[in-house]
Order: sequence, then structure tokens, then C-alpha cells
Amino acid sequence: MIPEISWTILLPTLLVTGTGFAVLLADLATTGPEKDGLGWIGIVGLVVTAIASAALWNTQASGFDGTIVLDRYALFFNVVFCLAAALTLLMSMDYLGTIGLRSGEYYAIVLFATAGMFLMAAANDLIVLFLGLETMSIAAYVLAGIWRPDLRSSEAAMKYFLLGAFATGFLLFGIAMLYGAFGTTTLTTITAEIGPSADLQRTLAFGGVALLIAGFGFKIAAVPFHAWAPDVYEGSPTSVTAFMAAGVKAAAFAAFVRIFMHTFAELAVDWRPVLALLAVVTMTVGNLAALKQTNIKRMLAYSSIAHAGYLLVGMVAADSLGGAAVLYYLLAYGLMNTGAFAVVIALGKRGEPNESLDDYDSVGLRHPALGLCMTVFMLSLAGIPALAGFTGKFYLFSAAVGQGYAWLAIIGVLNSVVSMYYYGGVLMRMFMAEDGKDVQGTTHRPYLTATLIVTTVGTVALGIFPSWAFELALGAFQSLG
Amino acid sequence: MLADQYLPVLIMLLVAGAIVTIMVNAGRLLGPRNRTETKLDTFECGNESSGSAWGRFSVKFYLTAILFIVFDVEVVFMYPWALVFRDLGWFAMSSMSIFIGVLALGLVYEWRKGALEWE
Amino acid sequence: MVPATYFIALSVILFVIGAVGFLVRRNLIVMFMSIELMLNAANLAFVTFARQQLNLDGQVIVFFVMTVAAAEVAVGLAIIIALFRHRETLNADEVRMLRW
Amino acid sequence: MSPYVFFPLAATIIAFALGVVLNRHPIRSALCLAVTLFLLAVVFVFLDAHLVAALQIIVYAGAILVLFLFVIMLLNLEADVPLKRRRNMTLAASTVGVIFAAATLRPLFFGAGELPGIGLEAPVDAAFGSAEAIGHRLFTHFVLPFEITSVLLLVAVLGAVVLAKKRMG
Amino acid sequence: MAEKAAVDEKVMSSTGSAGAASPAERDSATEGMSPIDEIMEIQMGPSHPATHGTIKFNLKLDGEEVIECDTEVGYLHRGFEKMVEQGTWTQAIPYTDRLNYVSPLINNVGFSIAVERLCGIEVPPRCQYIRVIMSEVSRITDHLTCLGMAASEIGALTVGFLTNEARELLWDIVEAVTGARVTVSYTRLGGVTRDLPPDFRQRIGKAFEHLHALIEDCDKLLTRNRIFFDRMSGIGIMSREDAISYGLTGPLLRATGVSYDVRKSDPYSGYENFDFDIPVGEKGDNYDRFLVRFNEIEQSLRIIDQALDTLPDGPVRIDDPRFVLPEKHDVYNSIEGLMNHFKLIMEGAKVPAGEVYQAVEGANGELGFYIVSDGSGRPYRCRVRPPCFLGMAALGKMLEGHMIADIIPTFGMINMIGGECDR
Amino acid sequence: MLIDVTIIVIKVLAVIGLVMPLAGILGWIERKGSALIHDRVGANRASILGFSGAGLVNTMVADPIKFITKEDIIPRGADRLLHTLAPCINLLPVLIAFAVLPFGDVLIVGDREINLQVAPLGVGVMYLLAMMSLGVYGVVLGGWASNNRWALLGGIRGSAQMISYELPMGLAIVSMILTYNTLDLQEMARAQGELLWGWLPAWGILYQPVAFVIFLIAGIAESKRIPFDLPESESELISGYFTEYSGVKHLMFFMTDFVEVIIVSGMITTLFFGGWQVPYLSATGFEFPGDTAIALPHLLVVVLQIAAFTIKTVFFCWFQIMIRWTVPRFRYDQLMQLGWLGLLPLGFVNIIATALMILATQD
Amino acid sequence: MTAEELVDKVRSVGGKLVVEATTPLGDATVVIQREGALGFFRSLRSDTDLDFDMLVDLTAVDYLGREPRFEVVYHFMSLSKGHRLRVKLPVPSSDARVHSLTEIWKSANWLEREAFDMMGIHFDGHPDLRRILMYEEFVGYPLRKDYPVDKRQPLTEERDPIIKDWKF
Repeated sequence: MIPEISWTILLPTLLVTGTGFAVLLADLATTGPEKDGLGWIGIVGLVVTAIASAALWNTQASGFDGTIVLDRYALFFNVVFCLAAALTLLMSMDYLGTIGLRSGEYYAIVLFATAGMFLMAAANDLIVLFLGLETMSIAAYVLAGIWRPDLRSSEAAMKYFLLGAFATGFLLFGIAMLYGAFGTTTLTTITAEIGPSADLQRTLAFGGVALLIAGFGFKIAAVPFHAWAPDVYEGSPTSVTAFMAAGVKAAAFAAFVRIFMHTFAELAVDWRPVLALLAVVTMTVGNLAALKQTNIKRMLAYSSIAHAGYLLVGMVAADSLGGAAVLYYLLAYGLMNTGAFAVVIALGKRGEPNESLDDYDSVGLRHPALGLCMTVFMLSLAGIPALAGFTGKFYLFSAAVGQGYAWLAIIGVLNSVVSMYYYGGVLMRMFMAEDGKDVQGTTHRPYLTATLIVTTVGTVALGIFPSWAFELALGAFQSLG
Repeated sequence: MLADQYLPVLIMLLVAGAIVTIMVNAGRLLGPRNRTETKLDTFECGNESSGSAWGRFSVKFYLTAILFIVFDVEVVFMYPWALVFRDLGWFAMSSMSIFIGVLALGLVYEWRKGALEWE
Repeated sequence: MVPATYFIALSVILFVIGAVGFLVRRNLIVMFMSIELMLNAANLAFVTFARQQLNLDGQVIVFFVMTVAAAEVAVGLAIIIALFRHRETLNADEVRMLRW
Repeated sequence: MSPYVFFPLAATIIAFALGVVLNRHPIRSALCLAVTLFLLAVVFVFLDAHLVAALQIIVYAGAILVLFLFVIMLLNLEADVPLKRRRNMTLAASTVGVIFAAATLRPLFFGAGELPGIGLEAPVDAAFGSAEAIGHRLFTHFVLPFEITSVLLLVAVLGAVVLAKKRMG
Repeated sequence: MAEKAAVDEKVMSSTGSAGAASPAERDSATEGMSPIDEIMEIQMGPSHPATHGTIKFNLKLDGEEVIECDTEVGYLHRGFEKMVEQGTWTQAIPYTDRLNYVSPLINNVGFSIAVERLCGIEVPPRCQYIRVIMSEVSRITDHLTCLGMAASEIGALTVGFLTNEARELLWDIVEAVTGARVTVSYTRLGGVTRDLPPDFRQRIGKAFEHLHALIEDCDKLLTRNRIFFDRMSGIGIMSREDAISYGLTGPLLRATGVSYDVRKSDPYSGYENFDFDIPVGEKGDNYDRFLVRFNEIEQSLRIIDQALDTLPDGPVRIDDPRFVLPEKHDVYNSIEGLMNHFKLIMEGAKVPAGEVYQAVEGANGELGFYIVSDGSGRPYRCRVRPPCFLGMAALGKMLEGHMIADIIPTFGMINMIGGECDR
Repeated sequence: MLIDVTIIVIKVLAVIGLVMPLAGILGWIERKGSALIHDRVGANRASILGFSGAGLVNTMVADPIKFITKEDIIPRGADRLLHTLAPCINLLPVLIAFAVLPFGDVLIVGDREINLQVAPLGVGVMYLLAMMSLGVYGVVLGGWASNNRWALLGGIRGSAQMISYELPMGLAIVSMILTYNTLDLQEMARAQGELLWGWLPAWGILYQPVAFVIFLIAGIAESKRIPFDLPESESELISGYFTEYSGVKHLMFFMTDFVEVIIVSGMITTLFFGGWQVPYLSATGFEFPGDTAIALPHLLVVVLQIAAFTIKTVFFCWFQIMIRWTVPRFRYDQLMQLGWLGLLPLGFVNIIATALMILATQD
Repeated sequence: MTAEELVDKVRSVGGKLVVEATTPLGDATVVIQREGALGFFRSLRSDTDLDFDMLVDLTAVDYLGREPRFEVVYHFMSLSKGHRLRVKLPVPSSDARVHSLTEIWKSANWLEREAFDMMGIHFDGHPDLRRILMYEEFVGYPLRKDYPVDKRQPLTEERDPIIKDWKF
């Protein structure tokens, strides 16, 4: 009757949650404005968690009455989340001081959000998934609004929250439908029960799936559920934006992919066209809207929407290649996007965020190192060969082609071409434009430099040696069984 | 069974509702009605009414309410827990201890951050 | 005896009222209340299915939904307060970036 | 549940739910919501969810809505823009809503087959929906979600304080 | 300090001059916030249960916290100083009853002594002793009122009733001596209206016995009561320097540790003959004020005991027809008496031209009379220095950063008496 | 069926018919009792044909008549609907909360067993809590609907106070649930009929003294009386949330306070002091330790039980009134401090300690 | 220090400002000029021998028919030294203003407001010179000798008719 307690399964989650508690306690114990130490505690904890996850690579288990599993899929995502969170914390240590946000809770909340992501990736029960999602989302709402002096931050939090909660409503109702159809919320049981069945059960299941798509669509910012993304990305503190783009999106995809590509694989015939349509619309709208943006964060937000579209292409493929491609691309996207936001941070300072594209005129000439980093990220996001973004897209599109969705791949490629225009536009401004204003961030920022180095090297390395990471992703996806 | 349990509540509700309604209406019907300008003013210690009171109010009260919500939910989890406690023994004990511990951290946090100070 | 379908229908109607209310109303608090309505519709569905299948999971899930609702309310209203400190309106149209 | 009870009850619930959406003043909306939630608790009783019904009142009516009331009062919310002035949005959203409802309800009532499960007529034993039974399920099968809940609530506490406290000390 | 700065900033900005601090220096958590938010303006008084004596506070509240407290007095202003100028010197004495109507005898004594100084009158020793006794009785009634009201306003209603009962005992004595309970008008130029009743000692002994028991009950109910202590301690703190600068006297000043008492520093009416202590406090908070008043009751009882023990025999008035009305039978039976009576009543006693400032220790502090005479039968100018008026001036300062509930005990401990404050 | 309904109706009317006059009598106890404490006379004016009943006529007859015939004023600018609704919402939940309080064991008439409890709810004590938690509405709405600053301040204060003390109250109840292992109040009352070591009635107070203290304090705070009368603290907020109420609506707010006192006393009695249990009284009569037994007829036993419940309840009502006339009022921050940093952690610790004790004794 | 010594000391501190220094009935009294009086008051406070730390009372006397018509009268006390001093400051009716002492003694705030309210003396540099005992709408200065004692200035009128058509 009493469920078996398996500490191994929970170990990564426990580690990251424990780090969160440690940071919180440390924050309560310290009184001064200096909060860098908290960031370090967090980073150390995340690194330990990542190592622990890697060490558990060969474990495959489920526990707590089957509500949670530990498989390579979850572990792979754990590493991605750790990376995103650690990079966020690293750059925050410089960034928060710049904007005058001396809040120790920030670090703790990032860690709790990460814990929520872990649960989403490892959930084998819709309720665990739901609670993990909510833990992450609520933490993200708070993070978006944490810079209270800034009106945009509060508005971003408001918008993110309202639409997020709205999406939660859909998700929850979807779960209710699925519960009604299958009498359980455990994914493995649902997988077993799914198949030819009474009509009303199938209707309920359809309703549930549709509502889940809507719910996840909000979280991954797929068109037409994307309305919040640009405002929230623009308004939130930049480090939080990076975390949302790299972490939150990956977590949403982690759950999305597990449920649809594994649990509901039987129903793929039904949801594939829907996702394909979503992918097309998302890519296109995202890229086109990004073209006319004048604010770098908004531009990256639309670019992020477009990337959600690319990722959906991988899901449409609905086979292990597609799944692995999604995993791989999420890792790559996390690196390069975080890097891009780090550059944005590097150029801003207190009271002068320098987020308009005009501010980027001739920056590359004045700050060659930053310019180089930005070049790598922009090119990678655009999908220029030899960088991580390219290989990711290559895997995604080839998986789609392999499953007979060549038209989808073509649309994806066309979209990539469109995207080169605005990514390139930034680079043009940075290196070609003249007489820009002398944009300069605060000078001495070691943590930010470290972030840039890690992300740049990672982007390049993933691009040059993609197969190793892809093998891992493939292994991870195949562990779903 | 349902009727056993809840019919009395319904009857109680009806009777109490009737009493309340009668009381409110008795006041309206039996009381005099001599309304004057001053009488209809809101009471502001003898000063002329200075407009609507529906203004904004300190957030401190609101923080209390938030705290209440969170801990109310916590207490709510404890009722079923207390009933199954004897059956589940140490397992229930430890799971609730963790739960309380985490939220106690929240309480400590509130306290340290001054959200529990009303000065 | 009313079959479970009717309860589900009620739940769906409540859900739709909540969703439409969210879309048509401009007052942030009322929008928020509409979301609560949606969550409650889901709760009704859970409880109905639990009774329908004689399976207590649905009722336990309602526990969690309430918890989530409580947490959302706490944070959401905190955000509303933070926003309200900047500008004295809760009209979504007047919040600059909140047009959709 | 007898239809003579169900339909009036359902109609009242829907009426008050509409009241939440249609009332111009937020405080009236909140009170309508309170009534809706209270009546839902009654429905829960009919569905043999006794503990949940009590919780519905304690948590929703007694705590969550009080917080709503608090905020409405604290912020002195003025009445909202009348829906008339937003006719297009109202029409569009209502249409979508009606379509959605119709799409869902049609198979429910006219589709073939039955809802999975035993049905509401089936007798239940007295323990169903009681605190003991729910407690057993909650603290065995759902013990992990239960623990996650604590972290979720902790995040909520942190967030609320971070966002709403005037001066962080 | 930071707290205060933030408050200042808020107040400043709300009046239009936005804070000049550079963004970098301001606390990030408050920066950009609308500065006036959540301030509720509310008027407390004049018709409010706590503002006995009729007074009004214009409050700015942040939740429960008082941001600003502007005190408005004057609701009981009756033009005392103007009225005194209209009548003879003797006719002024009933007006002084209405100054601090809880301890009217002290006012009578103060006014009389001031005028007597102008006239160069030395009153007989028995009269001096009687004045001392009655002043101290009055002081006790005043302190009992103050403590009882303050306690009942913070919810300890029982104490309020007990002190009222104790006060009734004393007013019975006052009635026996003066013929009235509140509007006593007991003193005259050169003496008092009548001698003590013959059974005065027994009466006062009996009353004091009962009084002691009641005070002990109050002591038990309050002094060590945790809630009461928390409500009073640390509230309304006044530093010694501030208290002096605000011109506080009496228990308010003594609570800050300054051992200043007119009865010791400028003894009048023979106070130098008595042995008593001046209770002082340490922190200058409400609790100290409470204790000072409480202990002063003991000291007053001591003085009364000594005065009764050493009460000299003799007349209670001087024998000077220029100032003192003749005996009734003289008025009826002798022409001199009749004429003297007529002159004193119609023209008033002729007080030599000049000015004098005479302070006595009122229940609330230094009660001063600054009197200017132009030599006619009426006062030219009679200024009263009301101790609680200055106490009220300091109320805003005392309440800085406290909560709305703290207004009540702080105001209560100042013991504003409308008649004295507003005159 | 019909007879069942009739029995229920009779029980309902009996309970309400007992509670409402009891509220009036409490008013009398309050006035006369405080007069006793203060050495004064107290209510003595109103009389019927020269009969004043030591002031009872005042509180039971004259006061209601006066309140009802007073003008019912709704101030300009107030929310008229809510202004009228608020006192109703305030009074209603506390009245119907009595449904689950058992006031006696089973009454056997013929072959019919009548449970002396209006509604034998399975979730019993949670129903009570739910009703108590609804009490906030009346306060908050009354304060807000008046459109008066003092009322608003009182309303907000009151609601903050009530919700704050609901938590410790809930925690105290959780420890009682742990002790009795049931939610049903009737079963709790029955469980207290046992004897500890053969001679000591096993009342809840013996097992849970800390919970009793928490519950008592929280209960007084819930009924908003001194030292917790901050919402209406006369000298600060005039009358708090019902400043703008006159006539019978004022009476309703007033009554609610007394009814709350009664229900808190009833809960204290049921949870901690044996409910309707008379020491050593079983269903057949007294059974004293040492094998002395006095057989009693069934009806007398039931009457004794009901009397025991009533007396205990009235005793705790009186106890609360005593407290009210003895101590000063808290300040808002002290109140919150006590609730959040005093009672709440104490409640948690008590629960953990109770649980550990149970575990230790179970094995 | 006796009153005579005190007066001498004050005269030496005040110099030319002190017009007259006497000790009527034992009260040390000085009369000073208005110009430069603020400095004199400052030195009363700061002089270590005088150390007048408390402004006990401040009032004004209206000598109608005499010029200068008004006399502002200050009573000081030194708690540390235990002596008292009366300072009188004649001001003409055409220009009834003196400088405020609020910056030196906080008690001056309300006392000056009262003197302004009652006598119409203006205090330059006072932070908040409003009526204090009389109401805002009051016209004139009641304690002046030329203000008739029986003059009435009622503030409110009888009002409050019953509203007939009040809808419930």
C-alpha cells in the first residue's frame, strides 16, 4: 500500500531543490547587499546535479507508484535544464547588479523553476506533470516581474501570468478529459489502454489531446497561442528572458514530446496534421514578424517563436530521429540563444538598456570581441553551416523528410532563409553601420564574460562535432521505449 | 445517507435564512424613516464627508491574506492526513514532516523579510 | 436519475463561460476570476468522472487543483498589486503592452 | 441526483457564472463567483465528494475569494468598460465559445457509446469520498505530487513577497 | 533611519517636489513606485470615542501606520482669557475651575497665588496647608482620570470603572470641603472660602483606605499585565532634549528622567515644608508616563498625610478689607461692612499695577498664570500657560512611525483636558 | 420519512431556539457580570409591570424592541445591496454551524434512535471550519459597503485577524483529529466517555492541553472580542466595520458576536471537555470507579447529558466574558505576531509532537 | 544666581538690544528691541551661563492706546540652572510682526500660532502659521482690546430638513 520510495529517481530533483533551499537559507542568513555568493551556491548545485544526472545515465526506473520515471530522456533534459539555469545564474550575477536588483530570492526562484522542469521531464503522471509545470510557471511569472521598479517588467509578468493561467485552464481541462477517458492520469497506464475503444471514450481522449495541444501551445509560444511572448520577452529582465527561452521552452517541449510522441503515439495519425499546421503557421508568423522589429529582445522573441515552429517540425516527424532532433535542437538553441541574450546584457547598463536595434550600430567595430560572439550566435540561429543551429535544423528537417513531410521541411528551409535577413541585419548594423552612439555596458563583468565564452564555445563545438550530442539525444529519446 | 446527513443542514439553512430575512425586513418595516442630509452622510467623526472611502489600502493586509491562503491549503492537507496517520505510520509522518518543513521555511522567510511585521 | 453526461455538460458550459469571459472582459481581476471559473469547471469534471468510475483519483486531483489555484492567486494578485503601483488602472487596454 | 434538483441547480450555477462575467463591478463579480463556488460544493456533495465539498468552501470560498475581495477593495477597482463598446471582441469570443461548447456537447449527448465507468446510479460504499479514503489515496499513490505541492506553495510565498512587499528589508 | 527617509521621501513627493535623490542611490525596491500609493487620509475626531476633550487628528495612514498626524485643537475654546478681562478679580476664579475641570482646585490655587503675589499678600499658614491638601486631592483625581481613561480606551474597561469609583470617593471629600464636586471655586484672594469640615480627618482616612484598595486592584490589573505593557512600552518615546524643547512639563517631562517639579524648584504655598519624592522615568515612553503618574498618586497621599499631621490652627483668610469680603453679619449689621462689600463686589479688589508670572504644578505640568494688572478692579490681561497644550503640540512628534492604535494611549497619557488646552 | 423530517425540524428549531435566546442572555451576563466586576448596578431600567428580572427584561425584551424600531440608515454613497446583505452573511453561517454540534447522545423513543445532533455529517468538524471561514465575508463586506474609512479599516482589520486565527484553530483541530481519529464530532464526544486509569474521564483537555490553549485564543479572536476586538475597537475605529449600521442590522452584527461566542464555547466543550459527557455517567446510569453504580432511567440520562452540554457551554461563554472585562486590547501588530509567530508554529509543533506520541505508543 | 545678577548677565549678553532690565516682584524681566532680537534669543539658548533650554510660555499683551501697542512676552526657564527670565518685545500695531523662534525652541510653534490667532502678531519664519484655537473662517483677533466681547461669528446654520422622496 505504501509506495516504494526510490531516492535514485528523485535524486536530480532533490539536488536542485535542495540547492534552492540552501540558497534561500543563505539569503536569509546574509544581510548585506552582496548576493553573488548565492549565485555561486546555485551554480555549484546545478553542476553537481548535472554530474549526478550524467552518472545515472544507465538507470531506468519508475517509482512512487509509477508517478515518476527516471530514464535517459529525463536525464538528457536534466542536463539541458542545468545548463540553462547555470548560465542564467552566471550572467545574472553581473546583470542584477547592473539594474540594481539585489534580491536573493531571484536565485532561489530560478532553482525552484528548474526543479519544476525536472519534474516535467520525468513525470509519468499527468498530475506530476501539471504540478511541475505550475511550479515552473509560477516561478517564471515571478521572475518576469521581479524587477518591480520597471513598469515593463510588471506588465510582462501580468501578461505572462494571465495567459499562462489561461493556458493552465486548458491544460487542466484536457487532463480532466483524459482522466475521464482512461480513469487514470498515469501515462504508462494510458498508453496501455489507448487504442480502439468505445466511441465516447475516444471522443474524450480527442478532446483531451486537443486541449493539451492548446495548453502546451501557449507554453511553447506556438502561433496562435504566442501573443504573450514578444511582450514578455521584452519586458522581463534580460537574464530571465534568456532563461525562459532556453529553459522554460525546453521544459514545455520535454513534456510535450513525452506525452505526444510516446504516450499518444497511437493517436499520431490524429495529431500530426494539427501539429504540422501549427508548425507552418508558427514558423512563418514568427519569422515575418521578426523582420520588422526594432527592439533586439522583441526580435529574439519572434525568432524564438519561429524556432518553436522548427521544433514542431521534428515532432511532426514522430519517430525517434525526429524526437532526437528536437532534443538536440533544444540543447543547441539553449546555448546560442542564451549567448545572444548575454550579448544584449553586455551592451546595456543601468538606466540605459540599449535594446533598440539602432543602438547596435557599429558596435562590432568598437567591441570586436562582443561582435564576434554575436556573429556566432546570429549565424547559428539563422542556421549557417558549421554552427550548432545548422546541424539542429538539419536533423529536424531531414527527420521530417524521412517521414514524408518534405513540404514541411521546404517551408522550414524557406523560413530559415527569411530569418537570415533579420539575423544578418543585426550583424550588418554591428559591423557596417557608422556613427552609432557609443554604446558601452559596465566595463568589468567577469561572470558575463564567462557566460559568453561558454556559450560561444558550446555553439561552435556543437556545430563542429554534432554527432556525439546527437547520439546522446537519440539514446535519450529511445529510452522512452 | 445523503438525506440523513445533509437534509438537516438544508433545513437549518432554511430556518436560519428565514430568521435573518425576517430580521432585516422587520427593521425596514418597523423603523421610522426620517432621512436628512446629515444623517445620510457617512460618519467621519463629525466632519463633512470627504468623499468615497473606496481608496487604496496598504498592501500589508494583503500580504497577510496571501500567507493565509498558502497556509490554509497546508492545513487542509492535514485533515485527511490526521485520519490516515495511524494506518500509514512513519510514512505519513515523514511525508508530512517534509511538507511542513518546506512551508516552515516559507514562514521563516516571511518573518525574516519583514512580511510579518506590521510596524 | 441524471447521468454523468449532464454534469460534464455543466462543466463544459462553465469552462466556456470562463474562457469567453477571459477574452471579453478587460478588467484584470475579472479576467482572473474567469480563470478560476475554468479551473472549477475542471474540478467538476474530475469529481464527476471520479464518481462515474468509482475512482478516488479525481477527488484527490481536485486537492491539487485547489492548491495550484491558491498559489496562482497569491502570485497573480501580487503581480496585479505590483502593476497597480505603477499605474492606477486595471483596465487591460490601458496597460500599454497588454493589447491582444 | 434527481433531475428536479439538478436542473434548477445547474441553471442557478450557470446564471451566477454568467454573473461573474457580465457584472460590471468586480466586487459583484466576486460575489457571484462565491455563490457559484458554493453551489458547486453542493453539486460535489451529490457526487459523493464530501471532503472535496468541504474543501471547496474552506479553500475557495473561505480563502481564495477573500483574497480577491481584498485586492478589489484595496485597489478600488472602478467598473469595467461595458461589453457593448467591445462588441466585436465579445461577438467573436462568444461565437468561438459556443462553437467549442457545441462541439464538445454534441458527442456527449448525441454521440454513440457511454462514458467509461460504472455510472452514477451505481451504489457507493459509505467511505467513498470520505476523508479517510481520500487520505489513503493522497498519501500513498499521490504522495509525490503532495510533496511537490509544498515546493509550489513555497514558490508562491516567495513570489508574493517579492512582488508585493513594499520595502524589502 | 532608512525607514524615516523613505517616509520623508514619500511625503515630499506627494506634495509635488519629487525626490531629488539620484536613481542610483534610491532603494531599488521602491524606485519607480508611485510615491503616494496606499496612503489613506482619515480624520479622527472631533466626534470620536477616543478624542474626549474634543480634538481632531488629521491622519495620513499607511495601513495601520501613522505617517503624519496633524493635531487640531480649539474645539472647546471659550475665550477664557477674554472673559477674565471682563469681570473683577474674584469673578475670575470660577472661570479657572473650568480650565482643567478634573483638578479645578489647583487652578484656583494657582490663580489666587498669582494675584496675591501682585498684591503682596501673605496668606495664613492654615490656609496654605489647606490649599496644599486640596491641590493634592485634585492631583489624585486628575491622575486617576487620566490612567482610568487611558486604560479603558485600550480596552481595560474595568480599570476605568475602578478609577472612576476611586475618584468619586475623592470628589465626595471635595464636596464636603467646598460644597461642590467639580466647579469648586474654593479659593479667594487672601484665603479660601471656608475651613475644612470638623470630621475631615475621619472622612479622608476612610476614603483613603478604600482608595488604596482600588489603586491596588488597578495596579494588579495593569502594571504587570503583558498586553498592557506591550501596548505602552516603547510607544510615544520622547527624548529628554526634545521634551525640553517642546516645553513639556509635569509627568511628560519627568517620564524622560528630568526631575523637574514646580513644587520643588519654585515652591509655593508652603510645599517646601513637605517631604516627598519626584518620581521619574527612564525612556520617556507611555509606560514611564503611566508609572510616573501612578507613583505620583502615592506621593500626593504622602503629602496629604504630612499636611494633616501638621495642620496648623488659625484663620483661613487674611484679615484685609481691601481684598477679602467682610463676614455676612458685618455686611448686614455695619455700614463699613456694607460699603466694603459693595465696593469689592461692584468695583473689585484693587490690585496694584504690575505683572507677574506664577507657576504651580498642575496635574499635567507647569500651570502658569501671567497676569497684567493696570491697577483697576479688573484684570488687564490674564494669560494661562496650559501644560497639556504644549503636550498636544508634541503629540505628532511622539507618534512618528507608530500605529493608529498607539494614538490612543499616547493621547491618553498626555491627558489633554479640553478646558485647559483650549481655554 | 415524514416523521424523520419532523424530528429534524424539531431538532433544528430546538437548537436555534436555544441559541438565539442564549445570545440575548449572554448580553445580560455581559452587562450584569461586568457591573458586578465594576461595583456598579448594571442594566436595571426596563421592566414589565415592575418586573425587571435583574436586568433580563432589558436585554431580552427592551433591547430587541428598541433595535427593531430604530431607523435603518444606509448612508449615501454606500453599496445598498451589500450593505443590507453583509449582516445577513455575517449571521447566517454561524447559525447553521450549530448543525453539527452534538448536544447529547442517542435518545431512544420507542424503537427509534434519535441522534441528538442536528446533522451527523461525516466531515463534521470540517463543516464547522467551513462555516467559520465564511464569517469573514460579513465583516469584509460590511466594512466595504459602508463607504466609510473607519468601517473599511475595521473590515480589513477584522478579516485579516479572522483569517489569521483560522489557521491556529485549524491546527488545533487537526491535533484533535489525530487524537480521536475521526472527523465526526459525535464520535469525538463519545470517545471522551472513556476513563483513563479507571477513574479519570478521558476528556480532550488531558490529551491536548496545548491545543486547548491555541483553540481558546483563536476562538476568542474569531469572535472578535477583547483582547481581540480590533475590528471594532471602539476607541480607535469607532465601531469598526459596523460603524454605519443602525437598527436591526446593527443588532445582527452584535448578535453574531455573541453567537460566535456560543459556538466557540460549544466547540471547546465538544472537543476538549467531553461534550455532553457527564463524568461516570453511561447510558444506563452512573458507574463510579470502585464498582458503585446508580441506575438511572434513559430519559433522565439524556436530560443530564443535554444539561451537561449546556452548562459547560455557558461556563465557557462566561469565561470568555470574564476575559473580556479583564485585559486590554492588543495592538494590530501584536495580534498578528501572536497569531503568526506564536500560535501557528506552536500548532505545528503540537501536531508533530502528537503524531510522534501516537507513533511511540502504537508500536 | 539671583534675579538681579541674572538681569545683569542678560544685559551684558544682549548689549544694546536690552532696553530695560528690571526685577518686578522678583521676576527677572528685560525689554528688548525687535531688530536683531533673533540673535539675542539664540544667545539666550547657547550662552552656557544662561542656558535657557525651555521656552515656557509665549504670549502677547495688547496695550491699546499706547504705541508700540503690542508686547510679545516670552517666559524662559533654564532647567539646568533653575532660573527664569521674562523677555518683553514691544511691537507697533502698524507692523505687528516678530521673528519666529521655532528653530530654537520647538514649543514656540504652537505658542506662536496661538499668539497669532488671538492677537494677530505675525511670526516671520514660522513653518505653519495658521489659526489654532479659532476656526479658519474666523475674522479678527479676539484677544485684542478692540475686539468686542459680545461679537458673534456663528459658523453653521440650522439645516437638515427631512428628505421626503428618499427611495429605499
